[in-house]
Amino acid sequence: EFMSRIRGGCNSSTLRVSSKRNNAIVDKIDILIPLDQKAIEHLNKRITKETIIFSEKANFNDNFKDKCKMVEVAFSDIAKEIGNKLYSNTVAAGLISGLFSVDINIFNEFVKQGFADKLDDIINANLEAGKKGYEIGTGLLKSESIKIEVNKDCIVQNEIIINGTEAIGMGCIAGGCDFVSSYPMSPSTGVLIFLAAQSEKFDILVEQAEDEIAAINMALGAWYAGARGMATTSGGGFALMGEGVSLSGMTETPVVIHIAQRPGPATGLPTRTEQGDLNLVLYSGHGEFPRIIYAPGDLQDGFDLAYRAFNQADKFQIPVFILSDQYFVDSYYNTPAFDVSKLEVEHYIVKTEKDYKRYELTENGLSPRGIPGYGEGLVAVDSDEHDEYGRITESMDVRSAMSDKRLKKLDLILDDLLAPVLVGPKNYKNLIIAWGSTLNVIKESLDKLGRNDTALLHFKQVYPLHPETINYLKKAEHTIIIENNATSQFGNLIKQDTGLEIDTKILKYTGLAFTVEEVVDNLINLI
Amino acid sequence: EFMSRIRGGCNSSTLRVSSKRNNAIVDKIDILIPLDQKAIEHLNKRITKETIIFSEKANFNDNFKDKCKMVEVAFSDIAKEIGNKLYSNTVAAGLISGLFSVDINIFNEFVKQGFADKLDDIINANLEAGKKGYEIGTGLLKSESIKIEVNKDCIVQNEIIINGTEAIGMGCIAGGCDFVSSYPMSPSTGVLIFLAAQSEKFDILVEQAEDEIAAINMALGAWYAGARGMATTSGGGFALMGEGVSLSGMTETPVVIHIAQRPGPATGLPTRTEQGDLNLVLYSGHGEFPRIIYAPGDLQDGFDLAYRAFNQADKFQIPVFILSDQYFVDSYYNTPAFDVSKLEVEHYIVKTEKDYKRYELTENGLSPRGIPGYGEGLVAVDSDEHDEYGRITESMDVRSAMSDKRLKKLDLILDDLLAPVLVGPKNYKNLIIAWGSTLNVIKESLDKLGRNDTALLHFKQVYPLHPETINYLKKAEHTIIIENNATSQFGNLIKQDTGLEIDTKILKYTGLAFTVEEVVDNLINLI
Amino acid sequence: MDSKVYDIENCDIAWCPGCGNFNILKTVKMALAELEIKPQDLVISSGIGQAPKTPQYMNINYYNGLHGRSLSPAVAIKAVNPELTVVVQGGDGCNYGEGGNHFIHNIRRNPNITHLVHNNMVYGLTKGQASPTTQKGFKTPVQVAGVILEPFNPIAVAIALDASFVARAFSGDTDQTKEIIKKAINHKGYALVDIFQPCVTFNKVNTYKWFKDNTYYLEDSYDPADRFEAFKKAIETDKFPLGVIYKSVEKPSFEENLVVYKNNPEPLVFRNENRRKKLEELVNSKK
Amino acid sequence: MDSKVYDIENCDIAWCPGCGNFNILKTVKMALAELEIKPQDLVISSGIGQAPKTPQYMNINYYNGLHGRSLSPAVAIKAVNPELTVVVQGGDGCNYGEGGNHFIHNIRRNPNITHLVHNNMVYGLTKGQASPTTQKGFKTPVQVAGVILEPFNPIAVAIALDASFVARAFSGDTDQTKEIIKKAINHKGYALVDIFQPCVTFNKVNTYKWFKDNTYYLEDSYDPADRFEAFKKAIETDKFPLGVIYKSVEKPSFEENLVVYKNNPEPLVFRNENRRKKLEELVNSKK
Ligand SMILES: Cc1ncc(C[n+]2csc(CCOP(=O)(O)OP(=O)(O)O)c2C)c(N)n1
Ligand SMILES: Cc1ncc(C[n+]2csc(CCOP(=O)(O)OP(=O)(O)O)c2C)c(N)n1
Ligand code: SF4
Ligand code: SF4
Ligand SMILES: [Mg+2]
Ligand SMILES: [Mg+2]
Repeated sequence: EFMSRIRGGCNSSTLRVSSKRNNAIVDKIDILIPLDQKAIEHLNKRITKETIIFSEKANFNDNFKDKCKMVEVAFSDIAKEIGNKLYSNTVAAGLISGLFSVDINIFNEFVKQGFADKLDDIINANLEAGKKGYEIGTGLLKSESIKIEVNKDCIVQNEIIINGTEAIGMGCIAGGCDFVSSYPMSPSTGVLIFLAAQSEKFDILVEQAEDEIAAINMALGAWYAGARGMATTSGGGFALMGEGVSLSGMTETPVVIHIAQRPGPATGLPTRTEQGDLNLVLYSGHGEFPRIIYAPGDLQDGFDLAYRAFNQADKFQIPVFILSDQYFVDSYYNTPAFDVSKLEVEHYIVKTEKDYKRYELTENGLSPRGIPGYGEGLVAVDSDEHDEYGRITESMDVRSAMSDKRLKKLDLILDDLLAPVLVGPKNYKNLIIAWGSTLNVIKESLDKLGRNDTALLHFKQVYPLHPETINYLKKAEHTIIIENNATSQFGNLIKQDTGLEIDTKILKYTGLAFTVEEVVDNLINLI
Repeated sequence: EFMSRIRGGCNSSTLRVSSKRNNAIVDKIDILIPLDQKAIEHLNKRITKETIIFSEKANFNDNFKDKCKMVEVAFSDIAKEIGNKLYSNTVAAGLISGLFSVDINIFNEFVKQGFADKLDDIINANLEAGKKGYEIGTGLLKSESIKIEVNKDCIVQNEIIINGTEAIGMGCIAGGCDFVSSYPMSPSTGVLIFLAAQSEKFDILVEQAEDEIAAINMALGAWYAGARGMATTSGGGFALMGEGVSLSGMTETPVVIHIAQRPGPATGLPTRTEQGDLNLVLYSGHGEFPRIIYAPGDLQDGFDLAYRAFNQADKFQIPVFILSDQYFVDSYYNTPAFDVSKLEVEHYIVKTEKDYKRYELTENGLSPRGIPGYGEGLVAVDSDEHDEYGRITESMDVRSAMSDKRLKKLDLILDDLLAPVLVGPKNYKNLIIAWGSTLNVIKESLDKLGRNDTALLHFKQVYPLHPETINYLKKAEHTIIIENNATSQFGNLIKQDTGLEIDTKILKYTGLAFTVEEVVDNLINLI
Repeated sequence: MDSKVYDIENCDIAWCPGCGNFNILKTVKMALAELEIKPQDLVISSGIGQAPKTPQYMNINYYNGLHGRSLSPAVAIKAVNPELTVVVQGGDGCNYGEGGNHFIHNIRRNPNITHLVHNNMVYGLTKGQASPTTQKGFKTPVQVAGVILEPFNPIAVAIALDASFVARAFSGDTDQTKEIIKKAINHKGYALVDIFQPCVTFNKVNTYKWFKDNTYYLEDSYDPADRFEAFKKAIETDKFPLGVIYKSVEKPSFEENLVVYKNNPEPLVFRNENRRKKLEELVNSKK
Repeated sequence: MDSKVYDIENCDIAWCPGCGNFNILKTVKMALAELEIKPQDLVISSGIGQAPKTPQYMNINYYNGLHGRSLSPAVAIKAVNPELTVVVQGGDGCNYGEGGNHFIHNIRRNPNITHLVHNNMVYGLTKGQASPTTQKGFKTPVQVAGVILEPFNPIAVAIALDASFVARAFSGDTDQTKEIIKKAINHKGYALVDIFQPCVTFNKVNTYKWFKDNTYYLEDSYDPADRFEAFKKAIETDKFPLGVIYKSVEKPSFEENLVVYKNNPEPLVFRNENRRKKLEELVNSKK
């Protein structure tokens, strides 16, 4: 959680440590280290009797005296001693590592990496600061004034710790992405930055566009010429890309777009989260043409779906969307290292023959896609209604045929869907429905609830909807949808598809993600 | 019907004359005057045994010899005699007027008006040409080689003949529109041109924007400062306005947008018709906020809804859309003169007090709207989430309150809907559902069918849907929707709202409007 | 007038300590106060970025719209109510990047508004990517190998389009910047002031010192009416000239050119003529 | 090469008889043929309007995209496959109006493409509204009282942004226009050719005769390397100069500046390296 400003403001980071795989966000704070005076007040609602606050005197808030446990640590003084008050962050990090008995070498490596671009002096001072904090942590443990129970797990050593941005970025690389044109916009810029950092290693052309319209039109040009382009943006930027999306639909030029949602309308809350742009993505672009929308639930999904997006875009010659959100892209946790051994960049481009027709009418609607300069043919694409050669036409018969051809691809797409994932008992009475980034929070909530009559149906492909959806819903006595928006956009899509109204809607649109406690509290009253 | 080119190409105009009020388009041609060689071939499918073709030899097509009745008229020769081959159009117009016994004075007036910006010589030559044609027409009538039965109707003398563009344009004027910023795009430019022509008389500021993004942002600025602004565009241009629509939603600045649909995706068929952008308009803009969408069925609707759009936008402080299409805006026919005597420009702007809060939280979500320079208050609007004063905020509580406030306006809107109109028997078994420009064609088709078990439910407000919709549908044994698109966008909206799937869908997406015969043929097989 | 009338109590300013925007905020308030412009008679239109937050910290009317779109509403506001003083404020990205098309076309319109661009040669709010004015070679997390695009030259472009008033200032110099802004507001027609503004967090190259070292004030003898000289000045890059660089021959503003004001000076928004009769005539003319 | 290789059989051309576009079509074909550019190696990117239909009437690869957006795909096409010859073709509205932002920012990029703008000073396809280059006072059904905006000066703006090649031609003169287009295509870097083109249907002011009377060719002695002289020429309006008006000092093209081509000239689209190993390394680096 952070505010839309560069320095200052009241920001907090939440770190969860657990011996089980828990990747969700919780309300309750176990350990709090306030680094300024406003912090405690700001987090007020998340402090319980069990919370331990490590704080220097100045940052403690007397109103909380009896509401939690307070341990004084003179972070600033220790830091100043080493040379600069700014090091107090590192003291705090050391303290936590000590408390959790993190190997001191691992911790030191971490510090070195974090300050890699700084002067040696600064690195050493930070190492020193970390050490001081670490010692306090281990000291507290030894004195048994604090007990912390986390089992170390060897598997985790083989896991990676990344955030959603990195998962998607690596998926793009796996999918053969070699062209990115985007205009910066929180919280989507991370993917652009990630790919820029990898651009030399992987031969990726990264270009910051002058606006989002240029971004999508460049990405389309890149695909036309044979590259695999993408754009990353957020709702407001994407709202400018609609005409380009429509062009992709008409010219059957593939394109991949990542949209990291944030609360709207308009500028809204630039650094917070929401699932409010599903409808926008679903219906962007004028006219009628098929599309695919993926919404990753966890890091593995982020990787898999970004990878898949490029292959599917190329295969069906359509726009494919990866719909994430601020909570997803900015949340770090550990996950098994991605297995890249079986991933293929599927090639669909054909070498053209002399009389090549870009829009040849075929049985299934797909015309082999050529690119300029590869083969003897000529590749003409047209934003106007066109004939098989890609030439402008006003013939009604050709229009109908081409319209049918484009829409027919939906049948192929329907044969190649990712099914929603059922988590929990097959013989559920209550069915929770969710999509995208709420996966982990809801999973953990159900674990907490421990009910054997309640399951979660999670969608990572939100469009087109899987035909089994209706059967899953019909089996339930009570259907409940959980969405991070105010109008239940996915619930409406389900109703449009299945005709079934979901019984109960749990909606949150404060700008923050759901927490486990919230979901549990909500569900307890319902099931 | 005309092609997307400036001169040449194969274009045809259809003129219907009838003693009943028939405003629809029919396939069957009664009288055809081909003015070039390709015309007959082009209209092939619409020629029947009863068709009479008036043509000079050169333009006649021998293949049609036995398929229709042919009368030779040497249009070009007559025209050349008068001075220029170009006058043959006017000869043809005269011929038709003669055939239908139009008063020669009315005809001459018409010619004079049509060529008002031309030299006197040209006007006189055209009058002469018209006269020649007229004489041929009356001659044919007298010789009784042709019989035409149309009763003249005095009421019609008090009617106006206009097209959809003019109806909407006059409605905008009635609604107090005093600012138009738009970027030209067929078929929406007509409204811009109409208002430009009236700008001096009605004090309307008309500005051609550099692009559609400027257009909507200018219109929003105009409303903010107290004017009543609009933009007119088509699907592709509107696809660029999404971010602005979202801004309207967030800042609660009213705006009116006219979208004249044409077939997409992308450039599509610029001069043809379709109802393919309902979804786009319904979901344009990121984030969640209320809106209204009107879709005129006939000229009276065009006038009424454009008028109403401005008042409703101002009242609810939201974007209001008028969704027409090429067929609607370009079709001329006669209709009773609009009654302007009871129309009010409803004023909602308040004079501000010292501590004015633009986003004051009120019970119903509406905050009195002030404008800068009118009163002692200050008017601050913000695209970020904001507090009551319009200042940027990141408070979750304020966010929720403001989100609720904006969405709450939907309840007020729901209390102020235009009900769908039922045409035909109340005790229907078959219910045809339609929206927007298909009204007249379907009405006439039902007349033709003369079934007392079949009614039409026509929507001129397509969003939000009227709550009675579900009851209308439930009463029917068989529901049939007719839409000028490929995916039944309105049918999907109805399903999303009511959960009811419409039984049968009649869809057309060739770029042309439905004709009466088509609708009749389709229905005959179904009911 | 005391510039305090523009102050807001308990104003929570989100800029980094040391940011050049603070001084621009102060300077703008001073300029407005010296020109005796009442808060009620002023509208500032801004976009999104660090610079566009400026009006949020002032006690005035404002229209804080979309990133890149601050000029379009401003022109419309001025056009429908010419009695208002209308200022546009924002960053280099907002005005020359996303909003570049409105920049070039509104110069052509010549609306009577003042355009203040806080030019920090970087995207501040989105954390340090290149902006159109970023100098070549500048490295960022997106431009990892350094910027390869030619920097956008707003002064030269404005002169190429014969903008009616073109100036450049430096946020570090309150007095002169204030005078330039006053001239811009007093100027009838479109007035651009590109204000160099250090971003202490994301631009470690173009710092206060750098701007001091790389700018100079035009001499008093300099004649801004000479378009060629102005163009020469505009493309100087060893040191950037500060001051009023170009003033075109006097020409009517957009609003003055509008038909709606040809015979009637009353702002469009305050006119209240009942249209019924004329509309009835119009309808009947279609019989 | 015979320019017939670019011809299409039974080509149904939608332009009005007498339109200046016919001659541009012919001239472009001739220029391409003289440069021996194979249809397969050429891509023309265009937008929407009368002018952008040109590639539809040629036997080549083309990308006929959106109104105003022809530059963006062109730059990307050239960047991912520099072996292609890439030309952008369209109207004054498409390129300077709707597409104005891409115009100014792609000049900054300096991609090695040729930009041909058919400048008829009007919106042809949408039937005669003002375009950015329409002269003042020109009446249209939208600009009922005549155009009040200053005409957009693409030549001056391009020079202000130090475009690497800036020229103007007149469609009525096949020979010279052909030579200018050849130079533009041969030029390494961004090359603008603004081509005056009479629209016989909607522009009754700027006719063939008008363009003849109001233009002149730059003398052989004229040195396009002098930026100030070029700017002077650019803002002349009594008569418009034709020819190559400006050439900047030589500079690397966008593609040459790209990191992906620093050590490897092979077009991006033909590279086929398997990324698995490197990707595995990247994944494991996150442990
Ligand atoms: C349509 C859109 N695209 C992108 C953004 C994200 N964005 C916000 S501010 C900004 C750039 C800020 O740079 P600048 O305009 O120079 O202002 P500064 O912060 O440097 O003052 C961007 C890209 C946005 N809000 N809207
Ligand atoms: C986004 C969008 N806006 C508007 C249009 C409508 N439109 C098509 S061509 C054109 C202008 C044509 O003028 P110009 O570019 O000068 O080309 P010309 O026809 O004169 O050659 C316009 C406005 C469009 N196709 N797309
Ligand atoms: S990031 Fe830069 S521009 Fe933004 S507030 Fe900080 S110093 Fe100022
Ligand atoms: S309208 Fe003008 S530009 Fe278009 S084809 Fe006709 S003459 Fe040419
Ligand atoms: Mg900036
Ligand atoms: Mg043009």
